[in-house]
Amino acid sequence: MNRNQYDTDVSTWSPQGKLHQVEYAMESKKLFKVDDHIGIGVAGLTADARSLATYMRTECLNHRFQFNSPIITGRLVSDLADKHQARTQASWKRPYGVGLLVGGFDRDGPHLYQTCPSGNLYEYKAMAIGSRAQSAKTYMEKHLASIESADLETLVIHALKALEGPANDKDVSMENASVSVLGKGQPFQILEGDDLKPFLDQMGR
Amino acid sequence: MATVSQTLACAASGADVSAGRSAADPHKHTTSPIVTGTSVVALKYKDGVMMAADTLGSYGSLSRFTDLRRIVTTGGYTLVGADGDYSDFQYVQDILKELEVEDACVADGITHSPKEIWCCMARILYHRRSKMNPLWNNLVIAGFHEGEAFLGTTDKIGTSYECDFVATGMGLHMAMPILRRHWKPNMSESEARELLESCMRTLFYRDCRTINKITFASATKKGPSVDEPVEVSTEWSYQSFVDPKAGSDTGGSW
Amino acid sequence: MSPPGTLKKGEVDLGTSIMAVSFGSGVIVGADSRTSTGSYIANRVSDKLTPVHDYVYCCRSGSAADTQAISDIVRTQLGNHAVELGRAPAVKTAAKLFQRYCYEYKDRLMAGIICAGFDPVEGGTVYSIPLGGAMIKQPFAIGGSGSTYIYAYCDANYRENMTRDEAHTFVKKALAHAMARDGSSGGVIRTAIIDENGVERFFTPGNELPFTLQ
Amino acid sequence: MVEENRADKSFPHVDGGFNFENFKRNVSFMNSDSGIKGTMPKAWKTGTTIVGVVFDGGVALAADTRATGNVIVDKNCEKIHYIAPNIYCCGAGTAADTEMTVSSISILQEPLRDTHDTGQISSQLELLRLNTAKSSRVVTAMTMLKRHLFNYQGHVSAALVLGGVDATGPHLYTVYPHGSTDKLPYVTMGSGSLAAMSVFETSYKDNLTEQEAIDLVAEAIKAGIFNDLGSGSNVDVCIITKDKVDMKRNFITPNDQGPLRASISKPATFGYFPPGTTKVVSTDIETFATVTTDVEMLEA
Amino acid sequence: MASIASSEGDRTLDPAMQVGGAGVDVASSTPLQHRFSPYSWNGGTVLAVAGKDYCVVATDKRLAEGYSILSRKIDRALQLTDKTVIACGGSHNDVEALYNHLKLRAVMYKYNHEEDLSTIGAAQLLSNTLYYKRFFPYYALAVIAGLDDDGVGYVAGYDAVGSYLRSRDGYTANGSAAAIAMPILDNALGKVGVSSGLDEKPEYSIADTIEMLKDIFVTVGERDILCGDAVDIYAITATGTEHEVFELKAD
Amino acid sequence: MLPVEWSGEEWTGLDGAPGIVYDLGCNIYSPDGRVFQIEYAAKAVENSGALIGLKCKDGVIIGAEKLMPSRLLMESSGRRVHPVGMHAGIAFTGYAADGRPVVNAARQEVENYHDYYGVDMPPHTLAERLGHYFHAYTTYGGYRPFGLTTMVTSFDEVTQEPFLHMIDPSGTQFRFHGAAAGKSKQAAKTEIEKLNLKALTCAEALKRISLIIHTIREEEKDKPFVLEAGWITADTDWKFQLVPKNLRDEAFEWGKAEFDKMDDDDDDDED
Repeated sequence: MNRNQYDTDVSTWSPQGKLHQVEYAMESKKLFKVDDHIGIGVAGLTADARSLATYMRTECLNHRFQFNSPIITGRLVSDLADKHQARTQASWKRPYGVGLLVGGFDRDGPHLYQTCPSGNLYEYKAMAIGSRAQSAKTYMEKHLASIESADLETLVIHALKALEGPANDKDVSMENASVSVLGKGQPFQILEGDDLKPFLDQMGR
Repeated sequence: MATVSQTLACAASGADVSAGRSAADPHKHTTSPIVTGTSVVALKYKDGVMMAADTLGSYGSLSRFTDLRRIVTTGGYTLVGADGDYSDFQYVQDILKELEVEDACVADGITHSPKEIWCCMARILYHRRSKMNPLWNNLVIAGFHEGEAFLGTTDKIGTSYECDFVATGMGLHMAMPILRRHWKPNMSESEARELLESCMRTLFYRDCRTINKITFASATKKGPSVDEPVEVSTEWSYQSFVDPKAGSDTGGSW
Repeated sequence: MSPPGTLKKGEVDLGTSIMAVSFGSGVIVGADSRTSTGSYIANRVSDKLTPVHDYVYCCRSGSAADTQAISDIVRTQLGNHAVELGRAPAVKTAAKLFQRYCYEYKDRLMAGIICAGFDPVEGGTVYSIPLGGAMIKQPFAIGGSGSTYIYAYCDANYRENMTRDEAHTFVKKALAHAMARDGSSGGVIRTAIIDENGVERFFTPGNELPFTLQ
Repeated sequence: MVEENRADKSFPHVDGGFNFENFKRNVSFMNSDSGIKGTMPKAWKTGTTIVGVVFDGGVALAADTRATGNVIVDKNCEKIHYIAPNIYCCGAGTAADTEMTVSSISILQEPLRDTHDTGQISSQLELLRLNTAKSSRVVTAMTMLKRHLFNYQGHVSAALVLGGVDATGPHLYTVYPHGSTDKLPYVTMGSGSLAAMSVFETSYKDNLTEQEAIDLVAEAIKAGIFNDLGSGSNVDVCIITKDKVDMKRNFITPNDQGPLRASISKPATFGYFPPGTTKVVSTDIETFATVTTDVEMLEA
Repeated sequence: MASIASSEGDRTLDPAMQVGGAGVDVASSTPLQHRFSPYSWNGGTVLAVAGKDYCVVATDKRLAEGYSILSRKIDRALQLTDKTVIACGGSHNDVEALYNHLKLRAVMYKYNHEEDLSTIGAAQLLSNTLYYKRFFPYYALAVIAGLDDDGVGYVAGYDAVGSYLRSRDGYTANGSAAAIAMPILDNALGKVGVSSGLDEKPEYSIADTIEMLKDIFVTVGERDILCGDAVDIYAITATGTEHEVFELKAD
Repeated sequence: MLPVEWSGEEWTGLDGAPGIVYDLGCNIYSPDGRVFQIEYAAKAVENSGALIGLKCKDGVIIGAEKLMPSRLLMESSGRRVHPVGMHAGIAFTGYAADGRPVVNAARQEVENYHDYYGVDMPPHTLAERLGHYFHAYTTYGGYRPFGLTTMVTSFDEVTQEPFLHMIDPSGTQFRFHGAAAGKSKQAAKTEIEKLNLKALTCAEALKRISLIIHTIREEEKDKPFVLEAGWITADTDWKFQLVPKNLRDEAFEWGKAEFDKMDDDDDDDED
């Protein structure tokens, strides 16, 4: 997309009515740390996502304060989905314009949840949301068996490949991708830029 | 009753415990225990944790209630024992029940670990002391979870710590020395039981607020359980106990 | 200073169940054996039955220090009195001496005493000298913090003209009940039977009491 | 009646005994809002665990060795006091009270002599022995102590373990500050008494041998040392049998700092005051007198 | 007899205050009764020394109450960030509550600023947190130790309501044995107010400082009954924080 | 969701034709006295998986058909059956996101009741309270009704039996021996009526429910679903329990096999 003329500062509207600087900033922030054992990826209105991320972080901190232990991801996302739902049942509210992928590692293992603006909540083995989600899902459905048994390194590569889609219609690069990981003994961490190099190398990108 | 989360939300914000408002309002709260239980003693051993307490509820010096259970199980892993005011302990039990029901309702197969319950109790007791409306108990929280024994305690002002063995109330003065002398890691069940009995016997000898009717409880990989009360053996037949003036005629009485 | 009628700080308390019963030919005195400071039992086998003469005992309740001092004084005076008298003093005399001190120093002492014994004139006799220093003759007397729990029991179970054994059982059972309910009483039961033949002492160990809480 | 009441107010009625007006005065000082509040001098306490046990043929006494004021004022004090050649006494409570109380009955010197009662106490044990040519009895010492303490109505804060062997055998007593006494086969006193008692209640048995008794009292003191902060440092033991007294000063030293210190390799300059640390401001030497020494040999 | 019985219930349940000897306090005659105090005095001694590129803070592990030892192995220090450690004596319930609050704030700070709270920032935060409860204070006698923005050792001591001062000479003490430890530190490290050899105080290495603090703890442990059992020692340098436990005597 | 939109001047149907405005909120009755919003909410339920509740000889069981639209979904995802107390559970079908607030409300009610009265909330009270809760959302213009039909089972300490209630989006609640909701509920009811509930145990009923669900979803039998269930029986000590996975799987397979058999028979008949 040609948007370069209009993206030098935050106060310039593009002809399409966009604030590119703001959008870039948002793009660079699709992954949020919520706690050492929970991270989220968002698709939709970033402002809503931030507000929900703050809510989740506060809940995590409160839980640590109360119980000195990590919150159970499933219980947190259930409350989160309730927040979504409450916005759909009263005429003076608008639904949250954001869907979240929530990854968490609990005492019973890893979990991946998706929340929707509707308040629906799902737990997945693998999932993608956002504008190019369908091709990623197609990829993941195809490689589900391998994903389910993958080690972390393979999993990262699967994630990157899923971003590209089954037809490899768009290359991922150090510039346009970031991956967050968490798990047993692995606090939430974002891999981006050079961190991704070994994986991209392995993929031959 | 405020829910656990409500109670703790206040504690987390720290907001309502700030100023002298609550501190300057002493007449509203009961700040002395009425029906009281005495020492709780607990220790870690090879298979988990073992705990003991007698069943007396004292009313001042009156031995009023003779079958109060001061050790309860909660969740899938945990024992909670309490000394001090029994009504406050019942309130604590309500809170524990609430946590239990919460876990059961979520039904994700996860229940609060002993350590979480200990931490939660410490927060609640600290929060209440900050409102100058304490729960007048020492709580001993013990459990066995994910292959590990846990033992922790908190007092009525929220002083909390983990330990290998613990004794509250008079037990702090009389059972702790025994435990410090004889406790060792990985004791067998019978050794642990014998050591606890020795503590409870000594407390029965020397604490005015005991009766010889003692509940033993344990938390192991099989889960927590509380036994029916039993009596411990006692010794009264030392020669000079039987005849205080044996071996001498002092002329006086002493 | 501590208000009168209460223990001074750190003072040792006989917090106690004591009892005396007269039967036809003598008296039985009994006591628990617990001495406490606060809720700590400083002595679990104390002897609260104190002889003041050959046929007269006192049972002590209240401050250990005060009652030991009083009984020492009374024993001394009674001894002197007996020498002067040339025969055993009357139980009433012993009780009177106790009353003298308990009454005169009522604002400084914490002593509740039962004085009981045998003399040829009155036979087995029981006097109660409660806090304040009154002196009241009774067929049987109970005292100490534990006694409040057994008034009804004793009223229901005391009979005149009990045999020696009946009276002994009565004393032990009553004390066991008091010890069961009173946190300041406990340990063993010490009893003594005083009659014209002298004093015979008995010991009921703490694990063989006729009643414990279940 | 009215007359009498007025008289009572003007002249506090004291009918014999001691006068504790100064005690009341001190309390009012402590509680008043004047400058003295809370500033009364603090007496040294002996914090203390003291114990005794009767064994076959004798008595074993033991004590810790910590004395505490605002800080630990003595790390190795002596709490087992001589009363008579066959009687010793361990003291707990206010250090001055225990020392003076014990010495006042044990030797001729009478630190507590005053108009009230030292006339009675002056017939001390030593004098008694001189008078009677008989060795002292434990019950005598006990009675003197309890009379003395009862007279002072608890204000003399001495809590004692008294033990000895006399013609009638071994005897062991506790004496409380208010003047009550207990005679028992095993006793403990002081702030560590509960810890020490827990040892006796779990390990005592009748007819102990001398060695068992020594081990038992040492263990009881150790329980005090390691569980009661008022007690600490070392274990003193005193064994009294019919014919002899064996005072085992520092029988156990479980808190030796040597190894701890040795494990530290502190810098050489630390803890060292170099000459000149205290600055010499000026120097002025004046000769007052000259002393000479002349040695003169005497002829043999 | 009734008064004998009734006098029972009113008296304190704390036997240590009653048993002959230590419990007998001649100077006081306040009636014994239950009175609720939200505070306890659990001891705790904290010493901290700052060097030109390091900081060492040490605190003992004994949790005491009255004459009793509740625990011989509690943690009194909070590692707030990689280069900031806080340690407090005082009422342990308040100390822990304070730590929990600070931990929460440090995490929130990192979310909002995407970097760790600096030592100087933490020092101010601690002060504000303490003062926030000015009229129901945290009974926490705090010391903060770390590296400042230039990587220089930073130590500061606090009172319970948030007054604090960065030590000019680079050492401070707080808590139970502070009064007897401070002169030792003055002698070893003090440059201000010592009459001679002002410029001759040696620069100790981090290793020497650790040993020195051990020695001071052994020393004050001989005179302060609340100080003992073991010491947690945290040595903070630019590369991170190292933790060591040093045993003390247990009496 | 709404079948109309605001054109700026007037309400129009989605097709641009003049719209009916009686169905925009709960605070508007249609001329023939209906509240369309409630009926629309009921529609949401009728489009969802089946829910079957049975009061059997030894307890109450509720089974649910949970559709699995994606291979990537975890089987445990989007549970339809929830405990709301030790002695009570609810299950719902319809607009799934609406389920959780109802579950939370039920839990709160149960907990508060126990806190206040010291005994478990009786079944009819729980059903009534939930009915009120549903109903409240049908009486304000600003809210929409819950798109749910909910079954409630809980144990009554007094009569010593578990109850089965069903609540529809209007808040109407009745007690049932057997109840069905969701897609093909009529067919399910017909099947339920064939059962002898007085003789049936919950364990057997679990299989029957499986069979009924397999039977009534013939049309879409290729769409994968999960059988979820919860029960209160003598065997669970009258506590509400989610039926363990192994039993559900077993029942699922049994139902499937029986259905295939019947299907084959039907085919045979046709031949």
